[in-house]
Amino acid sequence: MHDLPPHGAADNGSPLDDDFIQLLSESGERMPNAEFDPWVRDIGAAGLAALYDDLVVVRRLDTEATALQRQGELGLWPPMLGQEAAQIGSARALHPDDFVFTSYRENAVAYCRGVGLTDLVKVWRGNAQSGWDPASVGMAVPAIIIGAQTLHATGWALGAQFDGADSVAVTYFGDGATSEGDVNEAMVFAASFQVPVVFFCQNNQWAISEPVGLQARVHIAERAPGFGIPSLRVDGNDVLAVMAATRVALDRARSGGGPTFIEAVTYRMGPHTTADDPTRYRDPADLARWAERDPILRLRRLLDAEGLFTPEFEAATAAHADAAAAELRAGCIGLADPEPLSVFDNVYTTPQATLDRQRAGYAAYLASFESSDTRSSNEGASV
Amino acid sequence: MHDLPPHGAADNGSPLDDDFIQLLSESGERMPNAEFDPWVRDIGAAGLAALYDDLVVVRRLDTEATALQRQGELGLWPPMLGQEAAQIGSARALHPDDFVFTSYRENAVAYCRGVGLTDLVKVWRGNAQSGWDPASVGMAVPAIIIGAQTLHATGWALGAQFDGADSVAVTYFGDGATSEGDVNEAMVFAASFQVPVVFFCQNNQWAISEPVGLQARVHIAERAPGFGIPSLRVDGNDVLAVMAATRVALDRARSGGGPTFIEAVTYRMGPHTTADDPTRYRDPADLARWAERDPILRLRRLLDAEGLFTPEFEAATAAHADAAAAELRAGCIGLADPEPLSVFDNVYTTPQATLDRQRAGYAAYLASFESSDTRSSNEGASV
Amino acid sequence: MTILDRSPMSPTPMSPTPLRHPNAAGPVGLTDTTTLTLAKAINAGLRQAMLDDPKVVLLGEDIGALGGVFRVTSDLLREFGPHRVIDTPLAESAIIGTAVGLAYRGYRPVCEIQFDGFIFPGFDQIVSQVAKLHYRTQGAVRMPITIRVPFGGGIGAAEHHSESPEAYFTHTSGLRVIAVSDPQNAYSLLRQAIASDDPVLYFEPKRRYHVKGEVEPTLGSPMERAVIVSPGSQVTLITYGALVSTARDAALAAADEGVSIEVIDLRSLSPVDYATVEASVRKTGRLVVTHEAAQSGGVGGEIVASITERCFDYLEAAPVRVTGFDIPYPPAKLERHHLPDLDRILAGVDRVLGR
Amino acid sequence: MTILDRSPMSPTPMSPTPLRHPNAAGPVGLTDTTTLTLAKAINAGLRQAMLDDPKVVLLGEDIGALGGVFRVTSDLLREFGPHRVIDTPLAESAIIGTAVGLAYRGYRPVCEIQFDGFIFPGFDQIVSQVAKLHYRTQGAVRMPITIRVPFGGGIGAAEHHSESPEAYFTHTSGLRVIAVSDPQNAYSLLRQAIASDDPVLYFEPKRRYHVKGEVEPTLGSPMERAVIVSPGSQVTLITYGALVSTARDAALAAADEGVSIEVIDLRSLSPVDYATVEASVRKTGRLVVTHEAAQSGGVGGEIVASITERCFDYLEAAPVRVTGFDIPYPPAKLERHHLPDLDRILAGVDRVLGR
Ligand SMILES: Cc1ncc(C[n+]2csc(CCOP(=O)(O)OP(=O)(O)O)c2C)c(N)n1
Ligand SMILES: Cc1ncc(C[n+]2csc(CCOP(=O)(O)OP(=O)(O)O)c2C)c(N)n1
Ligand SMILES: [Mg+2]
Ligand SMILES: [Mg+2]
Repeated sequence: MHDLPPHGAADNGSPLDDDFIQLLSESGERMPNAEFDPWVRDIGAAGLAALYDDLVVVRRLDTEATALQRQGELGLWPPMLGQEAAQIGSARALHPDDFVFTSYRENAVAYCRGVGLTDLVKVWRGNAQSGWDPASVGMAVPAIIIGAQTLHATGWALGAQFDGADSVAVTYFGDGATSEGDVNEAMVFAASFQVPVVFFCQNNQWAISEPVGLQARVHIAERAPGFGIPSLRVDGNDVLAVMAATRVALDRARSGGGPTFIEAVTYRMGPHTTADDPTRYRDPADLARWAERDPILRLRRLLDAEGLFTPEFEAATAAHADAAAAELRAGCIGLADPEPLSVFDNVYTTPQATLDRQRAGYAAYLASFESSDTRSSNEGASV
Repeated sequence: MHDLPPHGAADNGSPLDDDFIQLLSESGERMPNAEFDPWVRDIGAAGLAALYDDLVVVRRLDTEATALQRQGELGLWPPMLGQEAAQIGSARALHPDDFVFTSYRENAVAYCRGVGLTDLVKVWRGNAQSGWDPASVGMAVPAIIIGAQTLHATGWALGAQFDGADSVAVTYFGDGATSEGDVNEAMVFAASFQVPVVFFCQNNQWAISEPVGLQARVHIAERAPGFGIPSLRVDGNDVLAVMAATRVALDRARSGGGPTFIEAVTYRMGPHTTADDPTRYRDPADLARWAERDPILRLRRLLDAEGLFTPEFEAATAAHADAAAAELRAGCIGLADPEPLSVFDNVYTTPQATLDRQRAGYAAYLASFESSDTRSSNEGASV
Repeated sequence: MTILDRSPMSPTPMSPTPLRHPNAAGPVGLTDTTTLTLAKAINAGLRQAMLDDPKVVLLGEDIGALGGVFRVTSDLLREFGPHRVIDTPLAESAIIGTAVGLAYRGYRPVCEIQFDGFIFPGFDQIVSQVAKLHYRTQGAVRMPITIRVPFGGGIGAAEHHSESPEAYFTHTSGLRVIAVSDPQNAYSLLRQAIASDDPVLYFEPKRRYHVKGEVEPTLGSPMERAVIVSPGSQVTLITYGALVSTARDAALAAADEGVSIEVIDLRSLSPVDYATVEASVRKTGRLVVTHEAAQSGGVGGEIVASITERCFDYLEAAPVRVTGFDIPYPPAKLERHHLPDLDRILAGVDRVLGR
Repeated sequence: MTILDRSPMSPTPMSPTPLRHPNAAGPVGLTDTTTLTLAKAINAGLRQAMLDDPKVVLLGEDIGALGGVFRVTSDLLREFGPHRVIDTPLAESAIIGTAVGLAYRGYRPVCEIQFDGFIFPGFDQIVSQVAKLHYRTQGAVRMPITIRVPFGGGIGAAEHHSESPEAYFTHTSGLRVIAVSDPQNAYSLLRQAIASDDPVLYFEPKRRYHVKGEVEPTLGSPMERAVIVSPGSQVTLITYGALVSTARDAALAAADEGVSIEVIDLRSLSPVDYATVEASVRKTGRLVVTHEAAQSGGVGGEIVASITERCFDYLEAAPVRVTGFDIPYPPAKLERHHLPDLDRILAGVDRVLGR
C-alpha cells in the first residue's frame, strides 16, 4: 500500500537536502548528469553569458523597483530576490507562442517574455490593474488571487490541444499556492485531459510568514504523481538545471505527453513585499545559509572558471543592468496619470445602460467643479 | 524523479485489477493476509453473522426506500446497492464517540450509527433538510455539496486533538468528490495538523454518468501520499478487508499517527438516484461483471462454507430485514407534515427583526384564509 | 504569432442567421418555427451557436453521454464530438477557470452548472476572474463566457437544488445576467448571450423546462430589453424566470376583478431595462416586484430603489415586493410557503392599490 | 458521550465581563478605558473573548508569528499558544470548512480572511454550510463562527485588496453581518459577535485601522442596534464602516451651510435596525445612504427599498444613494474617483434637498 515516502515534514523543514536535479554546484562546478545534460548541451559560452546577463539585469530591475517603492514612487513591490535562476532558467526555455500564466512575483519571467520595463510597474504605481496586453507577449496578466491562474493555464492548454497547436501553457505559482483548491483542481483537469501544460512551482520556502512545512509535509514535487502527473524536483538556484527540467517538461507537452509538474527549490531572500517585515518570523541564519546558494554567484563562478568572466564582460553586464534600471525609473516616473473618467472604461465590451448613466452623472459632477469654485448641484445625476 | 506509477488511466478504466487488500475472495474463501488478518481476528462466527445481518438489512432498507420512491412516497432516493460492504465494514469499525461526516449515499453508515429508520427518509420525503441530531448519533447530517464534509471532518478532528480526546473523525465521499478543491484542501490541512481523521473514499466507479477514469488517471489511493497522508486501497465489496483497513486507519489516528486515506473499490449497482437513467451511459456487461462480486453473496458463501448459513439463520435475517423495511415504510408514510410557519424557525438562534416581520406578515396572510373564503387584504404585512 | 483569436465576433445579435451545417449529415439548426419545450429550445440554441461559431465549446458535469441531468445538452456530444462537448471532472471552480483559459485562447465557452446551489465553489473564479479580466486588462482580453444555471424552486427537490442566486451576480460589476422564461426567449437570448463578448450568467427556470411553446429561429429583441408580456394600466408587475407565467396568471385573475396589471418580463437582470420599467411605472404609478430569491438584498430591492429614485413623483403608493423569505431554501413540503404564488402576488397587488 | 458542547453560551452581550485571566502571568484583558487604534481595539477584543471562553480559537493565514498582515492578532500566539492561534495553510475554503468542523465539536472559531477580495474561495463554505447548518439541522447544530474581514478601499492598494463584498452576505439568510467604524465599537461588537451563537461576518474598515480612540471594556448596546452618531433634523444620512467618519465630517460641513444632518452608523448590516432608521426618516423626511460598494445590488438599495416601503408617506423626496460605481475596484490612482467622499456625499445631500 501507499505508505509515506521516507522524507517527511522534518525534511521539508530543512529543504537544503539535495534530493533534486543539480547541474551546477554551489561552488560553480558543472555536475555531470546523463539524463539532463543533453537538454542544455546547446548552451555554450554565449548562452551562459546571456543567462548571466539576464540574471544580473533582472536583479538590478528588482532592486530598482524596491528603491522606487522606498522613495514613494511605487505603492508596493514584491521582490524576487533569490529567485532569478528559477525564473530565467524556465522562461528562457519557452517558445514565443507558448503562453505563460503567473502570479505577482514573476517579473523576471515577464522580462523574458518581452514585457516593457515600465509595464512591469504600472500596477504597483497604481496606474492600472495590469501592465500589458497578454496577446502581444504571450503572457497573461498576473493573478493576485493565489492559484487562480493554474486553471487558466489548463484551459488555455486545452484550447491549444483542440487547435492542434504546438504550444504549451506554463503556469507559475508558489509553495503556498499548492494548498489552494484551484491548484489541485488544475492538476485534476490537466491530467484528465492530458493537456500541454507545465506546472512550475517556485518553492521559495515561504508564503508570507508561513514556512513551506506548514503547507506540505512531503516535498511538493510528490504531490503531482498522485494526480497522474509526472514531476521533477530541481535546484531552483541552478539556472541550468531549471532550464533542463523545463525543456524536458515542454518537450513532453509538445509531443502529446501531457502535463508535468516542476518544483524549483529556491529561497525568497527578501521580504514578501516591501510592506512585509520578515524579522518577525524568519531566522537570519537561514538567510545567511541561502546567501551561499545565490543563483548569480554560482553562475559567475562557472563563468570565471571557464575564463569567460572578463572585466569587459562584467562591465558590459553592469552597464546593461544600469541602463535597464534607468529606463525603468524614467518610465515609472513618467507614467501619466489615468484620466478620471477612464474609471468607467472596459467594464463591458458594449454600452451598458446603468453604468453609462453613472458615468454621465459623474462627468457632470466633475464638470461642476470646473465651472465654479464651489461644489454645485447636479440634478438627476447619480454620483 | 517522480514518474508515473506503472498503472495509468487505462488501468483505472478497468478497476477490477486486484491491486488491493482482499481477505475474502469472490467465491467466498478467506484469503490469508499476514498484515491485515490480525485486525479482524476477533470476528468469529457471531461477528460474521452480525455483519451478514447488517448487509442484508441495509440492502432491504435501500430496496424499500427505492420502492417508496417509485410509489410516490419519496421525492428521490440515492440507492447504495452494491456498496453495502464498504459502508458496513467501515462503520462497524468505529467507536461511539468517533464522528462521521458523509455525503448523501451513506445510509448504511447511518444505520450503523443508530440513526432512526424513519430519520433516513425525512429529507427525501421533503419533510426536513436533515433527519437527525448529529450529537445524538455521532454523525453529521449529510453534505450535498460534493466534498464539503471532508473539511468539516478535518476541523472536528482538530478539535478532538485540542481536547486530547481519543476520538476520530471519519469522512465518506465518492470518487467524483476527489476532483473538488475542498477534498484536496482537507488533505492539506489534515496532513499539516496531523489530525485524527480518516478519509474514506467509496470509489463506486461513477459520478452520476462520469466514469472514474475521467476524474483520475491513477488509482485514487495514490493521491493521498503526495499530501503526506498514507493510504490503503481495499476491495470495497469485501466486508472483512474494509473493516481491517478501517481499523488500521482508526488505530493510527487514535495513537497520534494522523490521517489515513482509504480507497474502497466498489460499484454502484443501481442508478445514481431514482431520477437517473444509467442506460444512457453504462454498459450492461459491466453491471453483470460486478454482480459476480456482490458483497452479500460473497459473505454468504463464506458462512455457507463454514456451516453457519443455516435455514434458521437465513430466515431470521430475512425476518429482521422485513421488519426493518416495514418499520421504514410505516415511519415514512406516517411522517407528519411540517407546520407552515416552521419555515421561519432556526434560521437564527435568537430573534432577528427583519425575519420576524416576514413571519408575522405571513402568519397574518395565512390567517386571512382561515377567516374568510376569499383572499383578503393584509395591510402592512410583507408577504 | 496569433495568440488570441482576434477575428470578428459571431454574428451580431440583431442579424438572425439560422445557418445550416455545410455537411448535410451533420447537426442541423432550427429553420422553421417549431414547438419545443423550454429545455429543447435551449438545446436548439446551443446547437445553433455551435454551428455558427466553431469556437463555441460546452463544458460541464454529465453534459456528454447523459445529456445533462435535465437533458438540455442531449445529442450534442454525438453531433459535435468530445472536443466541443466536454464532460469535465467534478469541480466547478475548474470548470469556470478552465473556461477563462479557453477564452484567453479565443474560445467562447459555455459552462453548465448542474444546479443553482452548486455555483458557489466556482464563485471566486466568476467574481474575481471572469467578471474582472476585461477591466483588469484595459480591454485587451475578452471573456465571452456563458454560464448556464438552472435555477429556482417548485420542483420538490432536496437542498441546494432550488436556489435563486441571481442577486450575487447582479451585484458583480462586469457580468451580464439574463433570466429566461419561455422557449422562445430561452432560444433567442441564449444565442445572444453566447455571441456576446461579455460574460453572461444565463439563468434557466428549471421548473418550466417541460413547458412547450413555439420557437422561431430568430434572435428577437436585444437581450438587455425587458418585454411587456401583458399590457395594463393600474399596476406594473415586474418579474423574471419561472414567475413570469404566474404573473401573467395574476394579471388575468386581477382583470376579472377589474384591475389592470401590466406584466413586465425583465429578461435582463443586469443591466435592468429601466427605460421600459420607468415608462410603465410613470403610467401606472404603482409597482410590484416579485421573485423567488430572498427579499433582503434581492433584485427586487434594487429595482424598487432605482424606480423610487427615478419616478418618485409618479409613485402613488409605496412599491411592494413579493418574494421568497429571508431563509435558507426550505424542505420540499414547505416550499409553497416560501415561493410567491398567484395568491401572494395578488395580495401584493391589493397592497399597492391600498386595498 | 458528549459530542457537542452544550454548555450555556458565553456571557450574554448585555453583561459586560472584563475577566482577568486567573494566571497573573497570562494574558490580561482591558480593565480601564484606554486609548487604542482600531486595530489594537480588535486585538483587545480578541484577547478578551479568548480569556472569556477557552473554546474561542483563531484561524487564518499569517495570524501567528507575524500577527496578521495588519498586526491585528499581534502577541496572541505568544500569549495563548498554537492551539488557540492557528496559522493555517493557504486555503480559504479550508479555513471556513475547518471552522465548521470545530463548531460541530463545540468550538467557537474566529477566522481571519486576509483581505476582502480573498473571501471568495471560501464563499461556498460560508453560503452553503456556515449560513445554513443551523436551519438544516432544525436547530440541533449551532455555528458560532466569526469571520473577520478587513474591507474597503482608500489605501492605494493593488486589486482585490480594497473591495466591499458585504452585500453578498446580507443577501445570505442565516448570517449576521456587522461593520465597525471606530475603536470602541470595534472592540464591543467583536466581543458580541464572538459570543453570538449565530455566524457573524465582521467587517473591519482597514483604512481606519490606525485611527485612535478611547475604548471602554464594555459590550455597549446590542450589536443589532444602529447608532445615531450625530443628531440632525433635515436629512438622514446612513452609512457604516470607514465612511462613518466621512459622513460626520459631511454633517459638520453641512451645518456650516445651515443644513442639519442626522448621521446613523448602521453597525449591523443584517439585520438592519429599521426601528432607528425609520424613526429618523419619519422625522427628517429625507434619506441619503452612502457606501463604498457598487450601487447595483448594494446594501443601500435594500435600505432605500425598505424605507420607501415603510415610510412612503413621510418621504419628501426620493432617497439618494452615494456609492461606489458599478465597476470592478479601480487602480489606486483612480480610487478617489470611485469612493464616495465628503463632496460627493454633500452633493447627494443637496440632491435630496432638491438643491
Ligand atoms: C486567495 C488568496 N488568499 C490570500 C492571499 C494573500 N497572499 C498574497 S501572497 C500570499 C502568500 C503566497 O505564497 P506563495 O504561494 O508561496 O508565493 P510567494 O509569495 O512565495 O511567491 C498570500 C497569503 C491572496 N493573494 N489570495
Ligand atoms: C458541488 C457540487 N457539484 C455538483 C453536484 C451534483 N452531483 C451530485 S452527486 C454527483 C456525483 C458524485 O459522485 P461521487 O463523488 O463519485 O459520489 P457517488 O454519487 O458516486 O456516491 C454530482 C455531480 C453536487 N451535489 N455538488
Ligand atoms: Mg512561497
Ligand atoms: Mg462515485
